[in-house]
Amino acid sequence: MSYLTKSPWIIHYDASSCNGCDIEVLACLTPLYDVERFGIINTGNPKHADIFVVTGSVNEQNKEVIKNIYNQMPKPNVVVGVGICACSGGVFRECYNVSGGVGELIPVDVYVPGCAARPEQIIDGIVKALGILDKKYKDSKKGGDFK
Amino acid sequence: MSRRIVVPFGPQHPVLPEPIHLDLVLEDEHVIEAIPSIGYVHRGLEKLVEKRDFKDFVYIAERICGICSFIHSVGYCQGIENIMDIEVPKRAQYLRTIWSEYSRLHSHLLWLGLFADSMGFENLFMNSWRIREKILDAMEETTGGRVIQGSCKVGGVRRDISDSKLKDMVKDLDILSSDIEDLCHVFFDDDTVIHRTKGVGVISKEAAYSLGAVGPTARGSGVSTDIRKTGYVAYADLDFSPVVETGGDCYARCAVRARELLQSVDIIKQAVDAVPSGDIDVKVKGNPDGEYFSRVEQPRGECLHYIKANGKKNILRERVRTPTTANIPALVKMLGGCEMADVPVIVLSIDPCIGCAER
Amino acid sequence: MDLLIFLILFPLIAAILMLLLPNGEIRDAIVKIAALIIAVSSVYLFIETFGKGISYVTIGSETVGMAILLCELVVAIFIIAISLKFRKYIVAALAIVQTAILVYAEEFASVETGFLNELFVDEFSVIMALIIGIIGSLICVYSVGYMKGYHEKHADVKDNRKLFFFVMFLFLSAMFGVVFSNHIVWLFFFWEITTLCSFLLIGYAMDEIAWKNAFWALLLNTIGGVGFSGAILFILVYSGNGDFIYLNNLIAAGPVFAMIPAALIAFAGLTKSAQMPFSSWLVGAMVAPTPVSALLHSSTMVKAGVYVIVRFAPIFELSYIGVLISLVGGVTFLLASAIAIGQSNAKKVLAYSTIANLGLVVACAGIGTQEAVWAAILLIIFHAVAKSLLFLAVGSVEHQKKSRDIEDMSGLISTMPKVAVMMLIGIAGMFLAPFGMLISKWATIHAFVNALPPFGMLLIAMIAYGSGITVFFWAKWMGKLIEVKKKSSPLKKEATSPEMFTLYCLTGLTVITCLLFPLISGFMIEPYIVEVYNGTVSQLLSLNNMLIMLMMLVLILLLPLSLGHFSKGRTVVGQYMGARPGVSGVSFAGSMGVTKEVELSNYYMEEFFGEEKLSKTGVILTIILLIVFAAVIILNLPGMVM
Amino acid sequence: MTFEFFTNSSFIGAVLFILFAPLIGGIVMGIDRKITARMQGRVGPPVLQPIYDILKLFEKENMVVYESQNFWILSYLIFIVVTGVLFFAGSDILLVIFALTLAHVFLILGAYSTGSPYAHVGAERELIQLMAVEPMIIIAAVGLYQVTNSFDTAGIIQSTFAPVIVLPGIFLGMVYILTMKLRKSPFDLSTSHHAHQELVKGLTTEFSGSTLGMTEIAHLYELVFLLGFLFLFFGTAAPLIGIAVILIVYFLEVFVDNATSRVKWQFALKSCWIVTAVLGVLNLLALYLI
Amino acid sequence: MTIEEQKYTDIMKEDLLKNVKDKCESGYRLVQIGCGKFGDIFEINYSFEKEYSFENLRIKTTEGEKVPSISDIYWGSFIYENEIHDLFGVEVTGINLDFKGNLIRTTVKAPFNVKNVTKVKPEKKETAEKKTEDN
Amino acid sequence: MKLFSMTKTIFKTLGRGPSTIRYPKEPAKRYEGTRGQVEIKIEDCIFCGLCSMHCPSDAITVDKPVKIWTIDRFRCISCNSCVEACPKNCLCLNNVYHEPVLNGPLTESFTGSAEPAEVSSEN
Ligand code: SF4
Ligand code: SF4
Ligand code: SF4
Ligand code: SF4
Ligand code: SF4
Ligand code: SF4
Ligand code: SF4
Ligand code: SF4
Repeated sequence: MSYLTKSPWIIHYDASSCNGCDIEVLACLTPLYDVERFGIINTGNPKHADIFVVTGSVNEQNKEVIKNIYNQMPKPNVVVGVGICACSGGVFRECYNVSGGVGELIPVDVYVPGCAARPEQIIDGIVKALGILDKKYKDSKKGGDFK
Repeated sequence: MSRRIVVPFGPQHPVLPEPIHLDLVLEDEHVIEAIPSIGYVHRGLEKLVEKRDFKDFVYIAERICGICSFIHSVGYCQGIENIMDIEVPKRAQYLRTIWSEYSRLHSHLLWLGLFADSMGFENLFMNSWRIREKILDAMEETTGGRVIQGSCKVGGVRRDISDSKLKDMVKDLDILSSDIEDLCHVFFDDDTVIHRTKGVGVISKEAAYSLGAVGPTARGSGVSTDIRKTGYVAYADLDFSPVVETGGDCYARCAVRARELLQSVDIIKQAVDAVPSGDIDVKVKGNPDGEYFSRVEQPRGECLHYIKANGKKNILRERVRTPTTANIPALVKMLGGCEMADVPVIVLSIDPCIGCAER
Repeated sequence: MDLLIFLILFPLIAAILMLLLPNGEIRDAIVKIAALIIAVSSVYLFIETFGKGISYVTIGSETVGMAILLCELVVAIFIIAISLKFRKYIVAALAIVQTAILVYAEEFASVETGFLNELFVDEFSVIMALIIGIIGSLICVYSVGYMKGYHEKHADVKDNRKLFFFVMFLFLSAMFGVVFSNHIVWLFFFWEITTLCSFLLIGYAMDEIAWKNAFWALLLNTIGGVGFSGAILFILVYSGNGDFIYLNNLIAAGPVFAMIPAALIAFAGLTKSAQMPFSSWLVGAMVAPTPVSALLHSSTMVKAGVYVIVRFAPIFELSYIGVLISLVGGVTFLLASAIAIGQSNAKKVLAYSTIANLGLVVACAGIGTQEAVWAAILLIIFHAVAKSLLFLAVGSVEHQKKSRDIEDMSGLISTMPKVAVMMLIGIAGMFLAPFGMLISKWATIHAFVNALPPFGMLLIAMIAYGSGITVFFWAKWMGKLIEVKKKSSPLKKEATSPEMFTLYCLTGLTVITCLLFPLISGFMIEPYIVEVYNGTVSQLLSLNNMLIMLMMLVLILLLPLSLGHFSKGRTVVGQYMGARPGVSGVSFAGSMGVTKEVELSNYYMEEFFGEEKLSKTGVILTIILLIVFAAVIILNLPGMVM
Repeated sequence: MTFEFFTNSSFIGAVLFILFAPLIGGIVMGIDRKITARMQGRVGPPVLQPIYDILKLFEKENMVVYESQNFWILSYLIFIVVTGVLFFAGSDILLVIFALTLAHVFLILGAYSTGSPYAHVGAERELIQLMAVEPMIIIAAVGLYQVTNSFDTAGIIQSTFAPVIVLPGIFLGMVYILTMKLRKSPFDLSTSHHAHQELVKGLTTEFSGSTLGMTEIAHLYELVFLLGFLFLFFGTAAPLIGIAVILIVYFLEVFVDNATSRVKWQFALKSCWIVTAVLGVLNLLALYLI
Repeated sequence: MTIEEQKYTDIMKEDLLKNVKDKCESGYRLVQIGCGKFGDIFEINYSFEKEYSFENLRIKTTEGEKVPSISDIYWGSFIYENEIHDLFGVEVTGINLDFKGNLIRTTVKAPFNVKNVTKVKPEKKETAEKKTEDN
Repeated sequence: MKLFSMTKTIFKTLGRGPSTIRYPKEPAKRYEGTRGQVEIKIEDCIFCGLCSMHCPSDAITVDKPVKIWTIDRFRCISCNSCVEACPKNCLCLNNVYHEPVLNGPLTESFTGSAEPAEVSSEN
């Protein structure tokens, strides 16, 4: 186990979500769910983050924003898409301004379906992501991808 | 050489739950210019009416926003019901009122937390949200959803609340109100909070009115406007008056919301006392034909659903004018000449909800 | 010791040569040679006198004495004439008063002064001579490159480089005179020459603002001159014989007699070293070409001011007059530092920092204890080296960037890496451990804790606040230099070769003085103090601490090696811009469809550190202090007369 | 009394500091986070969380805007260690303070060197903080000298009676300053542990991976150093009381962190200076009356 | 069960400014400006309120015609006018804060001016296809 | 006007102990009425397609000829609309949320033969 799994810092971005999933992500940080138990901190800065939590779907305008955040995250990192919107575009999938789930833009490692996704579900999702994070770290060490 | 600092504030910024951006031009930390811009979460859902049956559109209406989700569905349904002349059963109207006020409680607590966070008061944030979870529990138990309630439909509501549950809810609220009072005390009295809110982002009564500010933003400046006073759903039967503060600053806007928490508790109690028995919905036949401006009071202020239909299954136009949209001009005015540290506080003080502002 | 005379006369000869030679290679070469000779001879002087303590030189010629008095009169007449021409009647009046006093004293005082031991040299003089000789002449070399560029860029300024170099060398000559004079009238004569030189240099551009500032400097300095001549008058009138007209005798006389003349001369020193309320002239002097500022600030002019105060420091030990002088220095230090925060003009920042640092020296000298004097001399040394480096570096940047604003130096490390690094070293020298000024500040605190309670504590408080403030304005400047928004390739030629040469030398000096500081302390300052205070010096800073300082310095010099390690295997990504779309470099898509660029300016906090408000406060405070000062002197007078 | 750097005891002090300060600092901070969480009605992270965080950072990719930023941060870390080493080896306390300032200037330069708007504002604010606390620290050093007649920490600590008895004002002033030094609310102006509502991450915005790890380690060293500084006010004359008081003070810091919102820099600067003047300078002057 | 009486006044575009000014002077606040496209006609509603009495002015315009901004009368109207411009492509002249089409940036220019802009078949996810359908 | 008005709340909170649900160590709290995911009793389904028609996010597809009922879990918003639309009451919404998955889309098909329902997850 690498220490990455003991101290995953997250960054959350609201692609075009309806707020429902956002506030549930935030709720995870608050006393009832308290993800700091797992060492999780909401850093708000891509350069410090290990996990990118995206809510909502991709649209033309935020495409670049999501990419910018993703590209500024040091490796290894994982992406968690929270909510149906992030999975597929959800109810808004057919809107003219929505191009679909986050997976169409950046590689998503864990999807958390639900509308709105429940905090417990989000915690599950992040825990799953930790496994992937660990794996990515080990792979990269073998491959020597980064320093 | 100028001494300007230009900071791209947002769209991704930890204090902004939703993306907006501001181009901050600072001198030291004094804001010289701050032009906000939105547009990151526009989905274009109003256009979905062309695709969806007017009855099914309510599911989309409630996903305009995950915070006052319920009130959006009320606004939409109410519009259709008015066009079609549907008489919604009284019990349904009362339940709508109760859920609306629960939404307000949840939304205001959420906001108080975010607001506290915006000035770096983490504990206050945590404690606000701790209390809010109790509200969400009640919501989930009665509607099946924590944030997207999905219990309003054209012609009434989809779930009933048993009378005993209603009583329990009131009991829980009583316990909660003492916690809420403790919390409000901090917002009202704490020196460091006052340091961050008093005199920050002042907007005068006249300015607030002429800029078309709504909700707590307007009421914080002394404009007594509260769409609940038009008496939609069951508000006509209940006794309350708009909460008004006169400071016009962030402190006043915060105070309005804090006091509204207690007001909502009171309204819920009145409604529970008065809720009649009977059906919770009526059957809806036919299609709407006509137009209507449906106005409801969301936690953030007046929200307007304009519906125009021509007797088809799909309505012609649904327009949502959300409170945040109406408050943006006031926000632009507030930001002029503040300090950089005030920017998050001021932005949050209108309780911006970009999701619904852009739809 | 002909060397002393040589050091005074040689620059004078060089100066006159300058007047004769036309612009061109030849003169440039001669400037360099003369500078070299001056520097070498000052070093030679150091070697000659090393470990010898104080020694005197007697000219013993009535004629020279008379000549000096005559020259003095010529200078006075020149000042009066030019003041009248420009209708600066107050200056003229003051000059007349001062001359009248002097003439009266010389001619009608009842004592025969005689001529004996007119010049002298001791460790302190040698230190000053080294500063003048090395730094002053380096600045002359720098001017060769700089002034060429200056005139290319300022077509409207009349090319008067002949006069310029004449005055520069004259200045050096006068400064040597000041530090070598034992005869106070001589001292005063050289003193007046420096006033005149600075007047000419400040007014070099000959436009309205230059004249205005030049006259302002002249006015404040003649006020000091009046004080100085008052001191001479006092000595001649009240001393039983002419002996006290000699510095060594006067100081040896102790506070009972020497207090009043010392106080009056110190007052003149306050004006010359630009202490509040007289500080404004030095700020105004910024209109002059940069080498002039460097010269005024680091090795000449203001140093003459503090030199005399430090000379008289033993007199002030534990006296109220001394405390008052200290307080003037302390207030100046605190407020001038604070004002520097609000400035973005690099030269102004440097000017205020000079004023502040001199304030510290004055504060130390006023306290007058052994440690305090030790600290004061250290301050003078380190300040001279680092400050001249900074001024000249700013000058070179100014030539490239066409601006002397610190904001325009943003990212200098990428466009002018060499100058930027030297500037960084200079700035570090001004406020960071283990560099020079910080050592002095440290010594100052050590000195003040033992000084005349409770004033020592008051001064400590001023230093405490002042040093916080100092950190702020220097560090933000450093930040500006290394803050690269977008990498760009460095300029091929950052400055002319004389300029670069000077900068390299001064950078080297900054580092070397820090490295050698234990030696400087042990072999130059301590012997002086032993001599003046007739005793052994207590261990000022333990050897241990000095060693630690040295180790820190070495560490800092070694750390840049790590850069090599860091240049490999890092992922390079742009700055965090709120994930704004449309980002390329530091520009981003702003509201309303406009592309904007990040701008980064420092904080100036003018609501707290506004120049006007603080200067006013400083002037009022120091004027009050000076009024008390005057009152104390007047109260002491009757006792003296009897 | 006088300090000899190369004697055994000071050498041991220095080595112990280098080896154990991060661990102790990490645990103190972990407990801090735990208590904070409890105050917020949460469970909170494991006590060793700060150490996990740091270890994690060294597993991450090092992302930089310019390579030179790492140089400044390395210097920052080294000089924070030097500060602590000098302190625990019993060196001149003014020297310690200057080394601390130097270290912070390196940190600030690191932030500046990235040319990032958020780091820039963070750096400016950090400088303001530095300017705000500097007077108090110097005055504390002078106060300690006045009481113990020694500038060496080795000498101060052996004072025959606890300096706090005559330096109550200065001690309180130091406690006030400590909030700022620990970057705790209401003075977490330049950066903070969680997301910073104004500056994203302020000072540290552009640091990542091992660079950020180094700043965190430096933070731990500094924490231990600061607590050690407070201990000087008790010294060997009252060590147990000293430790007890420091624990209480630290708890109060956590409490204050939780009970206040962030203030603006104007207030931070003014209040620090006023506190310094009222508690520090007056205390110094009062020493003469005793 | 009408809660609020719906008052509409149809006015000519030319009279807009005058009518709005009247509203402003008699103490109304601007609630919203909303547009809808019905057939080829753009219907723009200007909603006002005074003491809970809710009234509308309505103008009609067609493609290519310009509509004057009321931002000189109601400063805050820019937000609605920009929105109408961005979503419907109606040109509003003289807005005080003109975002020039950058308030709500959409993939499809003026989406509400285009029929059937949404994807008909949900299976088709590719943006490319979506765009072809848009036309 | 006072400092530390938070004191009471802080000490109350300290005294009360953390309100955290230690999920996943403790089970998640759920209510009976919580809207989770759609379940189908495929045996009862007549493949009329009403559910599909009323689904606001087109999560359901019904293929009448081959009797396949498919739901895309990545689209379902748990709105209950289909349940209300179904004439045979063969749909219901349970109160369990779908667990996070590593990749999508996540469709489940049910075939209406007499055989046990076949569940498949295609990629
Ligand atoms: S999944 Fe649902 S709750 Fe979440 S953002 Fe999308 S619509 Fe909102
Ligand atoms: S105002 Fe905000 S909370 Fe209310 S419906 Fe709109 S987006 Fe949701
Ligand atoms: S603003 Fe809109 S998108 Fe955001 S939460 Fe509210 S309704 Fe949803
Ligand atoms: S640096 Fe400034 S003063 Fe000097 S020549 Fe250039 S522009 Fe002129
Ligand atoms: S200092 Fe700020 S960021 Fe750090 S734990 Fe406290 S509240 Fe959070
Ligand atoms: S259930 Fe209704 S809609 Fe479906 S096939 Fe039968 S009659 Fe038609
Ligand atoms: S619950 Fe709603 S979204 Fe899900 S399948 Fe049924 S109708 Fe569709
Ligand atoms: S509505 Fe019911 S019966 Fe009809 S297809 Fe759907 S699940 Fe089957």
